[in-house]
Parts: sequence; structure tokens; C-alpha cells
Amino acid sequence: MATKKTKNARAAEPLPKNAVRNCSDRPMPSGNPYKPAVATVTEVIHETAAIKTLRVVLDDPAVMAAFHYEPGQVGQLSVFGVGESTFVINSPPSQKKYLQFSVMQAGEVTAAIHRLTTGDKVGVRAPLGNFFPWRDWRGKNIFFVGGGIGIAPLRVIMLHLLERMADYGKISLLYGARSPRDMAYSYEIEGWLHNHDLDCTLCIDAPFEGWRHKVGLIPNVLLNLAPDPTNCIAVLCGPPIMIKFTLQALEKLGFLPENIVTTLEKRMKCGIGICGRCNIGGRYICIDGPVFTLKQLQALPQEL
Amino acid sequence: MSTIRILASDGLPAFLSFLSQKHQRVLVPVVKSANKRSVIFEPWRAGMPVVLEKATVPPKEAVLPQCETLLTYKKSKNQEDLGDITVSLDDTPEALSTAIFACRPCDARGFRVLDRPFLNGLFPDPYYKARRESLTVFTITCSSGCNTCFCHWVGGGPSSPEGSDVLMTKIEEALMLQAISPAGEALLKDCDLPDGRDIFPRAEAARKAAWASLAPAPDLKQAPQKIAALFGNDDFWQSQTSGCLSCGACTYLCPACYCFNITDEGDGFGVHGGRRLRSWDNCMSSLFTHEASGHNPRMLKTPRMRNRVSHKFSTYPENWGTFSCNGCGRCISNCPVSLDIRAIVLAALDNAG
Amino acid sequence: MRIGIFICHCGSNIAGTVDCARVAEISTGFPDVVYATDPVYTCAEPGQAAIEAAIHDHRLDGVVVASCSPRMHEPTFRRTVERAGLNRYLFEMANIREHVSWIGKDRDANTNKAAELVKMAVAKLRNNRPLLAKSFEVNKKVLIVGGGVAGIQAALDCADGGVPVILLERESTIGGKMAKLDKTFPTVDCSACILGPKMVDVAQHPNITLYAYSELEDISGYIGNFTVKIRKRATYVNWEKCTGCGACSEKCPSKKTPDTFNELTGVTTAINIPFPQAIPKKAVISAEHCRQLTKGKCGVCAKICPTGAVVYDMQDDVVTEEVGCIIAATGYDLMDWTVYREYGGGQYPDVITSLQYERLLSTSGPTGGHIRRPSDGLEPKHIVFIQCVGSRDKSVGRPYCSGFCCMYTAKQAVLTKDHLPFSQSYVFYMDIRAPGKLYDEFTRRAVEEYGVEYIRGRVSAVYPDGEGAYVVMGVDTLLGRSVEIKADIVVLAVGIEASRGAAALAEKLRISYDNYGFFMESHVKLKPVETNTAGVFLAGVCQGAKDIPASVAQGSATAAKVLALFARDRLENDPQTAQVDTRRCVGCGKCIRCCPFGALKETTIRGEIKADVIETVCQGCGLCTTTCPQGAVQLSHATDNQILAEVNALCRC
Amino acid sequence: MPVLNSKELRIVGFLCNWCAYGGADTAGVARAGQPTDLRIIRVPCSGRVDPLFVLKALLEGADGVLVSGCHPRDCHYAAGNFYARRRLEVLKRFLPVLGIDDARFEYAWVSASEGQRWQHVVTSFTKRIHAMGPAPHFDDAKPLLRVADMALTALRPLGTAQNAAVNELKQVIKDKLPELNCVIGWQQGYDGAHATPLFMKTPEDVDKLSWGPFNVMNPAVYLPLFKGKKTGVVVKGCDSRSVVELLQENLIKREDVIIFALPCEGTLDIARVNEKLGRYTRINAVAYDEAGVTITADGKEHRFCMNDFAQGKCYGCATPMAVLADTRLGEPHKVNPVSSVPPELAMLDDMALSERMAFWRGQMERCLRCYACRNACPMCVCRDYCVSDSRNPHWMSQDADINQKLFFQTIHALHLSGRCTGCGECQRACPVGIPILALRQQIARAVAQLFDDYKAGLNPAALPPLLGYEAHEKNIHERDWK
Repeated sequence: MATKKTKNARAAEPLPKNAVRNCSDRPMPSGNPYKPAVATVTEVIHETAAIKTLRVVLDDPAVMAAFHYEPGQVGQLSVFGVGESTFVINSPPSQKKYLQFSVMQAGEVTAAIHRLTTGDKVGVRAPLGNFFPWRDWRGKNIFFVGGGIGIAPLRVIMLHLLERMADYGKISLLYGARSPRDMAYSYEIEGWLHNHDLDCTLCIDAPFEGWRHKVGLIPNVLLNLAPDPTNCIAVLCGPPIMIKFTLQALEKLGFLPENIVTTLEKRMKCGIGICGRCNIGGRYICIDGPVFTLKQLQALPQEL
Repeated sequence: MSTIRILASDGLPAFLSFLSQKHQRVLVPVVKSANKRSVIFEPWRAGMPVVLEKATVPPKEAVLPQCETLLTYKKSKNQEDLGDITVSLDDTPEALSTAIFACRPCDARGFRVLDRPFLNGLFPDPYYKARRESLTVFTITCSSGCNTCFCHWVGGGPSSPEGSDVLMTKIEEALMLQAISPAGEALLKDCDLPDGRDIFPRAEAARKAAWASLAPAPDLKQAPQKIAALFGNDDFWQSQTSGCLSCGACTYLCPACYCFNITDEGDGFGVHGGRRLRSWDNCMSSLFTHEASGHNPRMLKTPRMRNRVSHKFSTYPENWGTFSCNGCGRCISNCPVSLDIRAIVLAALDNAG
Repeated sequence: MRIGIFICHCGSNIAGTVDCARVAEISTGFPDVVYATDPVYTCAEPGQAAIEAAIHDHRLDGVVVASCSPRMHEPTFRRTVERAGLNRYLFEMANIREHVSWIGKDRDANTNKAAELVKMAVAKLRNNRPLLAKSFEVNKKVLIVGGGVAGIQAALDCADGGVPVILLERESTIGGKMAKLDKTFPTVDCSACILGPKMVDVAQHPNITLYAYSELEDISGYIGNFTVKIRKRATYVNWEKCTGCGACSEKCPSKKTPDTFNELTGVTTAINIPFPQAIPKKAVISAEHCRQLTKGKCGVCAKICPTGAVVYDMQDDVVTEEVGCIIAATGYDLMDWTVYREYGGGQYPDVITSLQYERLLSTSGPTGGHIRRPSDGLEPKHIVFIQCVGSRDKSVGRPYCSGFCCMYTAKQAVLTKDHLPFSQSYVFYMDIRAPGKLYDEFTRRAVEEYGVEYIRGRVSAVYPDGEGAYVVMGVDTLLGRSVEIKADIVVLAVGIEASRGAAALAEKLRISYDNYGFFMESHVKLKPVETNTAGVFLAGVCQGAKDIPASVAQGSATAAKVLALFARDRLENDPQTAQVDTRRCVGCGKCIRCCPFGALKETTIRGEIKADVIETVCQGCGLCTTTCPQGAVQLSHATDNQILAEVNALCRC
Repeated sequence: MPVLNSKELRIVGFLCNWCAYGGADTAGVARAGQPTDLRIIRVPCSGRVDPLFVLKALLEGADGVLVSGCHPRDCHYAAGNFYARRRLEVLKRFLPVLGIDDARFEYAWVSASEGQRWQHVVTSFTKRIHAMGPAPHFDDAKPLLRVADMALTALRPLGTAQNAAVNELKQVIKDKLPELNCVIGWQQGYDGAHATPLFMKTPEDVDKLSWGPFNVMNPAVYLPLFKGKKTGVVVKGCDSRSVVELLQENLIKREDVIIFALPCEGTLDIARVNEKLGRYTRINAVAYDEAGVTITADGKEHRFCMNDFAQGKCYGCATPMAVLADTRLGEPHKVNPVSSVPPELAMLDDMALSERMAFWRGQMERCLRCYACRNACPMCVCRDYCVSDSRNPHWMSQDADINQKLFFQTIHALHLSGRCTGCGECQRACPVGIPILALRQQIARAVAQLFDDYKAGLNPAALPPLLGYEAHEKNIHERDWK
């Protein structure tokens, strides 16, 4: 009864160059992009009062084994019955046993994620979005600046680079939070501090009893550290206000816009460039981002 | 020359019945008269009075329903260990093979606007695809323009064939049916309507007359750049937006708007399971971009209006090479406060010029 | 979530008509349920232990018990789950006893219904969130409104317990109605002799601050932290200086002032001290009757006063006090008995109320304790007492029993015989209610030793016989005949109602009151002195009719409540309060207008007006949640989503 | 778990914890046998029972809903049941306009000691529901389309306000302009048959101000957006009621708004005008006379007499002049003070319950959920935070089904209880012409019946009735459960 047709004429329409993103090197889900893979929560880590880290394993062992992503790519994590939300996969790709997401509680979905316990089922649509161009950074110094939950995407790229130390120059991290209690990955930080490959600086906003590290707002601490912009890529992530002032600090230090990299976050639904929420002008954070250089952002309308 | 058939007005029920045999549903415009005349596409049933008017609501629903189930998720328990849950997903698209009968050229062009992001983007949309591929579009050409139409400003026209499988033109009491696509061709060949090649010249004349009735169109070639350049001009956008009520009449009645929302209903337990729904969403609503943190990049109606107009006349063209506005004018005629997108675009051209 | 279900058999109370095992089995199919069982007695110690064990063994983070009414055992089970480490609000109950097994016999229907109630409980529980109480400091000071015997008792007990007391009295002296009584039943001891010392104690107690001639103006705040405004009415006498010598009263030329203390049975002076034992013993000028204040001419008292205490231009003064809790002990007033036209409706001078008669009996009364008729001052010979005048009478809207009239009528009849040995008293009664200790014995003595004639029946009319006496017409229902008795004086046992202004006070205190103005206790049996407003307690007749021993007992009971409350330095609120989602609130203020407790206020967040809940004041009714159109105010533990979950669990199937 | 086959019907009870639930317990303790149909949801107070819970239950499949709480004056929370009584009574009078039998919903006061009374209430209510049988559902109704009869007589002469003192008003506005953020009014829209809002900031803007039968929009809708900024607004009589209601609810401040008023002689029902005009390319001329407008479109003349083409609300309008204004210019026509039933409501009044259900089924099907009704409503101040889009609370799903669409309309209508001034903007804004104003009109009628002919937006000092109560309600009587 139904007339099944292929509309050849339609596919043949030449597309303007903007419509075709160069995504050939990007791992992407195959099949129905709206259909999540069912996964099981294997571990829940209480990072801070507001942040939990989830480790999940895709239920289909074959899919899990073949799952491949690049550092910086995100996943749509869903709690069935509540909805989906976007988070960076912050376990390094070398970690094949599980996928890790760090989630700060803000709205309905994140609250539901915070209520998950070991054994609960979630849906994962991943990997989505672009990634840090780490291959292009070979031979350079990398300076990471993370504020609050912004450490999550930095963690994956940082660990990824540390695994490839030979290819890079000096790797530094400046990680700031409001107070020691607001620092995620506290159980790893000691290791970072003692890692000879990493120059790790911690700071908090206000003095705190027993705090042995720096005190001050990230941009100020950064200006004091004064990293050399030559042959250096600055990668930053954090809340909007921190980004704003850190960018100013980096520019002051002489970093060029093309050498400043950040990841953006906006409300997303489809995650595949259609639903119309996460656009900045004609670019969609979900497919054209989340990783942007400052130079790219400067070319876009200022609507963040 | 493509296949041409002639459909006498009294032959309409028989032809719709023929289409019904070929499709799971045939959507036809019918009058839903209330205190305000509204013409709505509805599945045809024998005896249903069809009006060949421009519908109040475009037939976008045929490919992008107001609400559809993207997937059902069903949770089942392991009886040995009740905490051990298995989730099964079903993502079969809800796709009835559909013929749309008597939409307007602007409506048909709307499908083309949707096709690009849904079919040609980074991720083809399987639900849209399933419906689109089983869709046949019978478009009726317009005999004249109307007070709110501006299809010819944006690349269309009263007899534009774009997006149509069959183009129909009214000649006195009959309809001339002209195959446009191979699918239309096949359908017309298959039906038992008489050949209409001899009336084609009359149809052509009618189409020309319709074109002639239109006022000259302004040149919108510079619109994408000019609107993009106006991005930071808050005064401009504010002055264009002050009357806007932030309702969704413009977007929901637009054949080329396709923003959507995804929401979950139900926890997944029980016989029916839970459903992940896709529903129309409205970029003019504050909640559209409202983030869980409370941050909202388009909290005020001014940036929302800017985004809608930009999408139609600047960023969609930037990505896809053509406007995502077909000039159907529904957003103008149905705006509760009679805002006019034409005026905004013209003002933008003026302002930046 | 991991939910455990416990379907209680309650012995055979539930299992008799509900297949509990089947309900447990059905429950395993409900969302997030990982464990279900059907213990025989869930509330018993082993049953509770089994819940705790299941929480540990099955990693439960939510529990549903289907058993009796949550009004019975919800607190019990909340404590149980809390012992096992769960938040007490991650618990729900399904009432399958009172609402299922006890009211239906159809086993299939009951089993199905029980399962559905469990399903609803599960649906709600899945939306429950842990709630934590907040603690706050307590201002350890108590305000007692009303200085009658109940208030006095409460004040003394609180003060003895070390709590500073503010005692508020509307009249110029404390003592209340009891101070007007001559003797008290059943011991017939002198009222002034037993109350007087207590009143003196009040005056002398270092922990008691007495505001007489004062009223409660306004109140705000919540348990532990009330702010009260007290209006000290102008007495026109500086009480600091007044020694209570009474010289002013002796010389006051305005001698026709109605004597309210004496229930208008006599007259007094415009400046006076109500009675010799008054506390405080201070003079007050009645502004309506004082010549200086009404006509601007006189000034006698000011001249005569040895300490110069009279201040004619005194104004009301409003003082503010901070207290932690409040006791209402506002007592009663007599109902307007003049509606009884058959008794003369207030026109016959010798048809008087029992309280007036009490004043005639009292040595400090207008007749110096001699019983004389108001009309002609003669000693009466025949005295008729009519009971239930405005009690147990639906026709005048007074369906309740005033409680103590039977006893005081007997007392007054006995005292009458003592005063006038040759008199004869008659009592028309409906029933004799004498349930207290030694009460029945007392009424029998009245009949047997004092020859009071009790006639069971209602009086249909009282009218003058034209010779200075009255005819009382009634029916003796025991003998089934009508009776006519000649009376020199008729004493009406007028029913009581809440004291005037009680309703207004209740509204200030945000407590409920019934149709007659009596304040509502929290639970008629188990919380008789608490109200539904935390930190407000009730003592005495303001809560309902009771006699002196009961009032005193209740006064002490409230003191115990106050002392218990103040034993803690900090209080915890019930976390089932409203919460405002400031992101959704548009600041329209509808919730603020509706809140019966004033628990919502406006606040400004980043320049925008939002509603804000004072959690300690919020009582958790949820009216604000219903009122807020955008659902920005949600009552914790009864949120829209929680109730919707129950509705959906029921209706969507 | 379906309702026991043939034995039971679905009856939902909302009981306050303190009285009614206790009463049900007391009945249980007394082994007072009852039908098994009822399922009880325990709430703290009957005041917590949002009428929308009742509607939700009825729309989702309940056959009956019973609400029970403390007797008036016995409320554990002092006044919760007083509020509940008003709201539930309004709901009860609202249900029939939807086609829902109001006998399927009842409320009763039962104290904790009244076990017997509870037994009686449950038994008789269950019997009643069984006598009515399973509730019909909107899903199953066969769509019915019907059009309201618009042949109406107005309470005052309708016209085109040709003599209105527009020029004087313009001068007044120009004089006031310097102290104002802007003045809201109307100007000609994309053609002579359509007006669009005008935000006057300069004298040149003021010159664009139009006054006449095309000024259909209610400018009050914009006022809350200018909260805190002194703003002027030109109003018709009906618009002024919205302004007053906003003042009543403290949503705008009197000192922040300057009201300019001219007498209104009625506005055109643009939908009917458009229908008569049909498809046209351009308007050549619009000519006004006292009684109507003549529109020449594509060379063809169309005559629109105000008496035939006014908006439905204009016929019954009793406030042609602003009820509150800082500047009033001109005298309005005298209004004949008779009460009239608005046309859409009259149409529904004439229908049987089943027809009303079929009617709404037929109407709501085409609802697009665009929320133009909501956003055009001057009283819908939650707009951006409307429960229709919210997940917490999660009243509605995004399903495009009849129940969701109708439920939203009931939310809007009930939220407007005692607040709706009947400006009709919801209905006018609806792009697919659903006569949703009738639902608000029924609420307004119920409120007027219950609360001494109260009408919203007439007196800035009046307390909206659903935000208050009387201990003794003159027009709400307890139902007899004996």
C-alpha cells in the first residue's frame, strides 16, 4: 500500500560549504542518533556537596568494547522518565572499563542523576560534539585553567596528554574553587601535585584553615603565575564569570586568541544540531563545539 | 513533458479515495468553523467536505508531528533480584505513508526547508526521514497573492513547484494535475484520470496571471549579511520587538520552523513503559533556552526575536544557502498583535544600508 | 530508588479480609520496589527490627508500610527507618486497616484496594526527598493572657519553674470569675480565702510581671520567638505612686458608677478599687463616669490623693515584649440570657443571674453578704433556681453543657439555707451532672440535709404575681404534672460562652475557635492544652467549659508544657514546610495574602520581589501551594508532584 | 491494575489529615462498612487540594472525586477549608461547561469524630457514582462543531468613535511624555484593517496613535513588563478593567501607571471581518462612518456595520469608559443595565453535557499549544514560568492529546477565577479560533453568582474573592448528606 520512494533529486542538491562540517576525524554514534545506549551505573563518587561523579558501563559488552571517543567529546546522559543532559566524558579514552561523567546539581535532570545509585540504569548518547585538537598541540606547552566544575573537561584532556608526555612540552594546571570543600577529584589531586610531569597549582577564593596552597581568584593567581605565552596553549573551563576575567588575564599575559581554547555549555535537547537551542548565530554548540578557540568565538555573535 | 491529468470537481472524492489506497492517510484541508474560520489538514474520510483554501495551519505535521514518540523505554525486573532492571528500547518511527492534498506552494517549500537540517545534516533524523520518504505532496497553485503573502520575496511564488510531487492548478471547475517528481509521475500515471495536456496552456496562463498580481518584491540578497551585522544593535531589535507577546503562534504556524523539545513521560515500569517525546517548541519562549542553573542567553524577548529573524534570514541561509522563510505570511496574519516580519526584514535592510 | 514494602497482617485485623501475601507479591511489580514481605505485626519490636534489617540487607532507600492509619504509627515507623540510617521522610504508609480491612468484607476487592493503596504510596515515595529540620533559639519567657484562676496557676507554676512570666489581665485586678465567687463547691470553702494567697503570690513573685488593665494588641513571630505588643490602657492613676489606700474612692462624688465587679448588682465610684483583695490593689478611674474626664470639672481625687497619683491626661501605652510561648487563659462570659423572654428577658429586677446571686451572697458584695432582693431589699423566702438557661438548648444556639452550673446551683441553694434558715429553695433541672470528686455527694446533701426541692423539668414562664413576688410555671416531668411556684427571687444558671473578644484574640494568635468562640485544642483527648499553632497553649474555660479544679489542673498542665518546651535551648521545626523556588516565583504575593499564619513574606533577591517562607512559622497547610499559579511555592512532603504521582498511579491504568 | 471488573468504579478521595482522614479512621475503628471503590489521598488540609487535582483525576480517568476536610471553623490551619470551600465551589460550577457532570465531584466536611457521617458520605457518594456509571471521556467523544449565534443586541449603541477627542488626547500625552518611560497605545498595522501596538516615546510616535474599532489589542498586557518604570497606557473600557485588576493584585503600582481614556464604541471582530473580506491582496481604502466601516479591498467594497461585526464581548460591555483613569476625554454612550449572557456561553448553555464534551473534543483537537491565549492574557503574569512547560510541578505532558490541551485551558480558566475581566484576548489570539473565552466566562459567572455579583477589575481596592473568604458564605451551602 505504502509507496516507498527514494527522492534522488533531494539528495543531489548541492549544499553550501557551511552546512558540511569537517567531521571526518570525529567519532560519532551510528544508527538512530536519538536512541541512547543503555548503561549501568557502576560507581557513584561524592565529589563535593554539589558534584557527583558517575561511572557507567554500557550494557552491551560489544558496544562498550568498541566505544571510542576523543577527549572533550560529550555525551547525553539520560535518566529515563526525567530526561537528558549533556556532560563531557571525563575519563581518558584509555580507560576502557567505564565512562565517567561529573555532574553538578542544578536542575531536574542533574538532581535525578544525583539520586542514582549503583546498579541503576541510564541512557548514554555519545560521543557527540567536537574535541580538543590535541594532535595539533604536539610540541607545545599546555596551560590548563579550571574553575569549579570546569575541571571536569580539563581532567580528560589533561590525563590524555600526560599519557603522551613525550609529545608535549610543559603541562601546567591551575585549579581553583571557592573553598577546599568545593574541589572535585580531591582524591586525585595529591597525585597531580606529586606528578613530575605536571605543574599543578591550586587556589581557593578565601583563606581557609589548614590550606597550604594559594588563595585568591583564578585570574589574579594566573597573573601572578604569569605563564609564558610563547608556544603555549591555554585551555580554560569554568563558570561564565571566571571565563570572562580569565580571558582578560590571558590576553594581558600575551596569549593569542587562537591559542586560547575553551569549552562551552548551553541548554541542549537533540545534541545533533537540529533542535535550535544551543546556537550562537549559525553555529551549534552541540555539533560545532563544545570546544572553541577564543578566535573562533570572537567571530561569532556575542550571545552566551 | 511531465504527465498531466485533469480532475473534474465532481471527481475529487474518487481521486482522494484512489490516493487513500496508495497511502495510509491522505491529508486534506477542511473547515473547522468556529467563531473564527480555520482551515485544518485532516485525514480524509469518505464524505468529508474538502476546501481548496490555504490552510490556517500548514501541513508540517505530516513530517514533524506536534508531538511524537521518539522511543519507548520499558523497564523489567529480574524476578530473582528485583533490583536488577533490564531496559528495552523501541525507537520505531511513527510513520504513516501520507499524501497531502492541496497544500500551497509555500507549504510545499516548507518541507524543503525542513529537509536540509533533518536529512542533510551531520545526523540524518530517522523519524523525519521515514515520514518524508513516504510523503507525496499535491500542491495547488495560488491564483493570486494575498495581503500577508510574500513568497516571491524569498524565492518562491504562487506556482513554485519546489517540494511538490504534483502541482495542481484550478481551471474553472477542474484541476489540472502536473507531475513534478518521479513519485508524482508514477502516481499520475497510475490513476485513471483523463489526460490534461490540452488544458496545460490555460493552467500556465492562470499561473502567469497569479504572478502578475503580485506587487514587486524587494531584493533580499543582502539580508543575511545585513541582519548579521545588526546583531549588536539592541535598539533596533528592541524597537522591532516591543509588541511581541512571546507566544508561539508565529513559530507553530510556520511551515519552516522546526525547533523541538524532548521530554520523558513515565518511569518505564508497567505494561506501557515510558515514552521519550519530541514536541514542537517555540524559540520565542523564554524557557526555550533557560538553563538549569538559571542562566538564560535569550532571557528577554529581544534576543529571541533577533534569533528567530536571524535564523530565517541570516543563519539558516549561511548554513544552507537559502532562506528558511517561505513567505506564507501566517506569522503575520495570525500574530495576536499583528507584528509583521516583512517590516522587520525591510527595516534591517534599510538600517544597515 | 530501592524500595521495600511491608504488608502488615496486624494479626487477623488486616489478614482477615486482605490477602497480605498477595498484596506483597503484587507490590514486587511496582516501580523501584526491590523487596516485599508481609509480617504479622510490623509495629511490634521484631517487626520494626525486620524493617531495619531489610534496609541494611537490601540497601533500601525507601520504605512503605501498609498497615494501620498513619495517624497511629507513622511516627513509630519514621523512627524505625531513621534508626536504620534513612531520612524519616523517605517513608510512606498505606492505610489498609481502617480504610480497607475494617470497612469491607469482600476479600478480592480488599486485596485489590490494598495493592492499589500500596501502589499510590510507592508513587508518592518515589517523589519524596530527605527533609531536615532546622534549629533555632528559644526566648525562654512566657506570656499568659488572662489572670483568672487558670492563668494564675499557670503563671505561678511557670514562675516557680524559673521561667519569667508576663501576665496580662484585661481588668484592673486579677482573680477572674473566681474572685467574684463567695464559696466554692463541693467543700463550701471561701473563694477569697483560697484564691487570695495565690493572687498575692503573683504580685510578689520575682519572675512574674503583671500587666493589669491591659490587652494584647498585636502578635507576630513563632514558637520560641514571639513578639507581642501590649496595650496598657489608661487608668488615669499612676500605679507607681498609688498605694491603694482608697481615700480617692471615699471622696469621689460620682457615686452612681455601675459596679461591674459586682455584676451590676450595685453601684460604685468613678475612681475605685474593685474589691479589697484586688491585685494589684490600685485605683482606676472609669473615664465614662468621672466628672473631671467627662465634664472637666471636679478633680477631687487628685486633690485628696496623698501621693499625687491621679493623672487625668494619661494615655494608653503600648509596650513590646519578646516571649517564647503563649498561654491563653481568657475564661468565659455569660451568654446573653435576655433572649429568654419567658423568664422576663431581663425586665424583672428579681430575676437575676447566678453570678449576681453569688455577689449577693458575698461579704464583699453590695449587700455585705445579706441576701436581699434587688427590687425592694427584702429577704426572700422562696427562691427558685432555674438551670440550663442557655445550656444544652439548641433553640438559642447553645447546644453544649456549661459544665459547672449543676454544682454551683446546689452550692447556692445550700448557702441560701445557711443564710436564710427559714427559706425554701427550688431547683428546676434537666439532669444533674455531678461527676467530680465528692460532687454527687454534695448535691445529695443539698436535697437531703438542706431540703432543697429539685424539680425535673423546664420552666415555661416567670411572671410577676402583682404582689411583689413572681410565679414560676413549669413542668415536673417525673410526675408528669405542671407546677406553679411562688418565688421572691429567681436565680438563672446562665450558660457560658467564650469571653468577649475571644475570636479576635484567636485570630491574633492564629489559633482556631469554635462557633461559640471557645479555642480549639490540638486534639480533643490527647492534646487538650496544645493548639495547632506551635507555642500557643490553652488553660481554663477559654478552651471549653470546666470548673475550678479542672481549670487549675489545666493551668498547671500548660505550665508543664511550657517548662518542657523551655527545657531545650534550641527548637527544631517540622521540615514539612513550604519552599519557594525563587526562580519560578514572580512575586505576585498571592501566597502572602492567603497564608493563615503569616508565614510568608516578601523578600528582594537581586532587585526582584520574591516570596520567602519563614520556616519556623509555617505550619505546613499547603494553602500557598494551591494558591501559587505557577507552582513556585511547594509544600515539602505534599508537593504537587507528590500528589500528582498518587493521582496518576490511581487514574492512569 | 485495573479497577475490579464491573464491581468498582474509580473514585478518588482527597482528605485532610486532621478531620476527614481521622473521620475515615474512626469509621474504620467502628467497623463501619463502606463500598470499596474509594481510594484516599491524604493531604494536610483541604486548602491544599488544588481544584486542578480534581480536574486532573477526572480527565485521567476517575469516575468520581470526593474532597473532604474539617468543618468550617474547625480547620487545623485556621482558615484552609474556608479557602478550599470557595475554590471547590467555583470548580463545581465550572465542570458542567466542560461537559463533565458536576455530580461526579463533591466536597464534604467531616470531623475526626464523625465516623458515621463519613460512612454515610462515602456510601452515598459511591452510590451516586455507580448510578451514573463510568465517566465518559473526551477521547471517546465524537467531535461536534457548532458556531455561536452572533446576532446580538448591544447594551449601548456601537459605533466607530468618529467624534472621539483623539487630537486632544495626543496633546495630553505629549505633555505627559517627558515624565514617562513610554505610553502604550495603538497604531495602524500592516494594513488599514489591522492595528498593532504603539509604544510612544517621542511626540512623533504620538502622532501615530489611532483610536477606533480596529484597536482590539489589550495594552494592559504589557504593563507588568514595565514594572517599576512609570508608564502611560491608553485604554478602552475593557482594557481599564485589566489595569485595575493588575492594581488589585499589586502586580503594578498605581504611581507607576498613567491611564489615558477615551470612550469606546466597540471594536471589530477581526476574525469575522477577515472571513468576509476573504483572500485579498491589498486594501485600497478604509472609510469610517458613525455606524460602521467600509473596507475596499482589491477594488471591492465591503461594509461592516458595528452592530453586526463587533467582538462578542462588546455587545455585553457595560464599561465603555475606563473605570479608572488619570485623563478621561469625552462621554461614553449610556449603557442599558441588563445582564446578558455572552454568545459563546449562551451556545454552551443550550447544549447537553455530552454535547459540550463533544464540542470541546471537536474544538481542542486543533489546538497547537502555541499559548497565544496565555501570552495575550493580561492576567497571565507567570507567563515565562507557566506550569504548562514545567516539570516541577509536572502537571502536564507535551503530548498533543485532547486531555493535555483541554487541561491547559482549565488551568488557565481556574487560575483566572475571580481575576478574569473578560477582555477576550485569549480567544482573539487563538490562531485556530477555539472559543476558549467561554470557559473563562463560565468561571466569571460562577464567581459573580457566589460572591455578590463580584466582577474583576472594577475596584482597585477590592480583594479578589478567591484570595479571601467569609466564615459564613452567603451563597455557598453545605450539601445535605443525610
